Amino acid sequence: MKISIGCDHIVTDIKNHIVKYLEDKGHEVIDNGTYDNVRTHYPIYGKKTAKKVVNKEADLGIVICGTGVGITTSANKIKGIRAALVRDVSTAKYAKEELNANVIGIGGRITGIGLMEEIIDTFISTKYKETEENKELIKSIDDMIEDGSYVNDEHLFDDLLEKWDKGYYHD
Amino acid sequence: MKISIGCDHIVTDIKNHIVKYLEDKGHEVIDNGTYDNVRTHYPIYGKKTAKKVVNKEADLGIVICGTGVGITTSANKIKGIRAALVRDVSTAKYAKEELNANVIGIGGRITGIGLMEEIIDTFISTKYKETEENKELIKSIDDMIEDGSYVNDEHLFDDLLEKWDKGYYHD
Amino acid sequence: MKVIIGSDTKGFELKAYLVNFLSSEGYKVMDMTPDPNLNFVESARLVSEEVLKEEDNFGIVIDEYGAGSFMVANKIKGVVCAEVSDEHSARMTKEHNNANIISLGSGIVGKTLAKNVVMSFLNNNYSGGRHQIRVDMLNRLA
Amino acid sequence: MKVIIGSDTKGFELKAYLVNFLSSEGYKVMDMTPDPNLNFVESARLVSEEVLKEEDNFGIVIDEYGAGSFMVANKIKGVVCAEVSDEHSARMTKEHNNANIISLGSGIVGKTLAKNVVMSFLNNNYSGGRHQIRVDMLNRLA
Repeated sequence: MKISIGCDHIVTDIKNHIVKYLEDKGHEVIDNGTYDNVRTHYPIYGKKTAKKVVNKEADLGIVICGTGVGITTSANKIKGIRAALVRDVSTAKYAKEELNANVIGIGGRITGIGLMEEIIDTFISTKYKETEENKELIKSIDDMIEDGSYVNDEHLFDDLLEKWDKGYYHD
Repeated sequence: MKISIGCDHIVTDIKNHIVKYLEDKGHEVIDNGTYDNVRTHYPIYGKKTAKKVVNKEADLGIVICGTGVGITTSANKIKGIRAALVRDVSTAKYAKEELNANVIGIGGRITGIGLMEEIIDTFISTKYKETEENKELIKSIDDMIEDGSYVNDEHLFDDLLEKWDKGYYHD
Repeated sequence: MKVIIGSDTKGFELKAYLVNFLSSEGYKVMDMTPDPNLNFVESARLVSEEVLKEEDNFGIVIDEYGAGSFMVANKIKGVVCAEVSDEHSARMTKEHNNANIISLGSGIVGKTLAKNVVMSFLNNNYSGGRHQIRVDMLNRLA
Repeated sequence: MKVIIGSDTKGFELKAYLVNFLSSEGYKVMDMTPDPNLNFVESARLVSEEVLKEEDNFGIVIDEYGAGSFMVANKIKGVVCAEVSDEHSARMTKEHNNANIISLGSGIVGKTLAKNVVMSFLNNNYSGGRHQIRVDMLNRLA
């Protein structure tokens, strides 16, 4: 399968481990970064990873940050993405089987590597079981965002990053 | 506080991280090993870590293996040890507050580093709140092992290790 | 600050438990789903829209797994919904993501843990600072 | 193979749910605590002693957190009790530790997760081999 993956700078090592884990299993992985531990911003990588999925360049997406919340939220805010943020295998299975989830999010500082691997394996291998009821729920979710064209805007965050560079955001 | 810590060869890196984390917070840590990734056996380190606690050389123990099950079970089988194996902060707090738990076990391949740190912080900072009821429960638990002298037997596993070396145990 | 809460059918019992617990702790709680027959699209929308009315509102959305409610709430601009089942995530997402809703799976978390996850969220504060650029980015989406 | 199950007062409801679920799946289930007024020392002992009677028995002990039952069961020679709240631990502890009892916290895990954790345990097998020396060591203790 073709998997799009992304992370923030807190969990790059864990992302790298998962990339290798998936490649060893024969999957093709698109690594959207980040690629090092230099401070950056999770919505950039959530959006990049999601874009490959909605544009059909990848079958599924995996996103990882510290808790998973920030990057999975950013991915889910892309039209066509149904992302599940999980800490257990059961929810991963349900999200794929019933909601045809196309992105799975995990907290790299919350969930250990062994559990993470089983969550991802289950997410990839579980098949969506279409019913009239869940088709309608999925349509309702997908219809919530009307104009999703911002997914293709490469400059969506430019002004914010400029403010960052100027020191506007400081602790 | 004085903390006795032990792990198996699967999670040595995680144990090392926690040792540093605790020392940075000003705790004194007794690291019972294992110290590298050479295949070894979790009961050796569960017993060593527990021994320091029952002999009052340490105030509390921390044990980590893949799931936490094996090493925490071995620690709990030492007379005087009440070990809790957790994946959440609530159980760590309860175990200390109500059962005066003196060892905490965590699965290094199950729980991420951030959650693990918060579990350990909570376990260390929570105080036992003695009641008549929980005192009696604790006594019942402690009385279950009658002769606990094997904790001081350094040769308890010698014959098993000899069988291991002779290739008796093989996959 | 108000706690806005809602659930679908399967989350109804956990919702009732949390409404009761939070009220007894002195929180002002608004139950958006007295009707036990809603699906999670309906319940999560009702909660999200109410949460957005005031800046310091906090929402809780519940269904069996928490996954459906998370998808729905996070499609709405201004919502940062955290699907959580541990106390550390609850604290960190309040501090770093300024999450305004949490999603719970009634089939996944027990009541004691659910209660403690909610309290871990309520007892912590957003850190702001460098984290604000990421929240500003999230608000560009959806 | 029999499933031997028991709980203290707080775990009683989850126990009833699992008895019902496992029976409907065709498992032979023995409820050791029809009395809802036991504490976890009593309930975990009853389950452990029954489990040890036959080699392929599997036990489930339940209290609010699972921690007390874990402490009690693991004081008994021959018991390897796993306190688990996730499916991966359930599988791995069956494969590697040959655990014969799992401990569940009714306040920590929801019913859906509890059910799946139990099934993950029941659907896997002990690997033996190199893992046996560790189990032999555990059996030297307590």
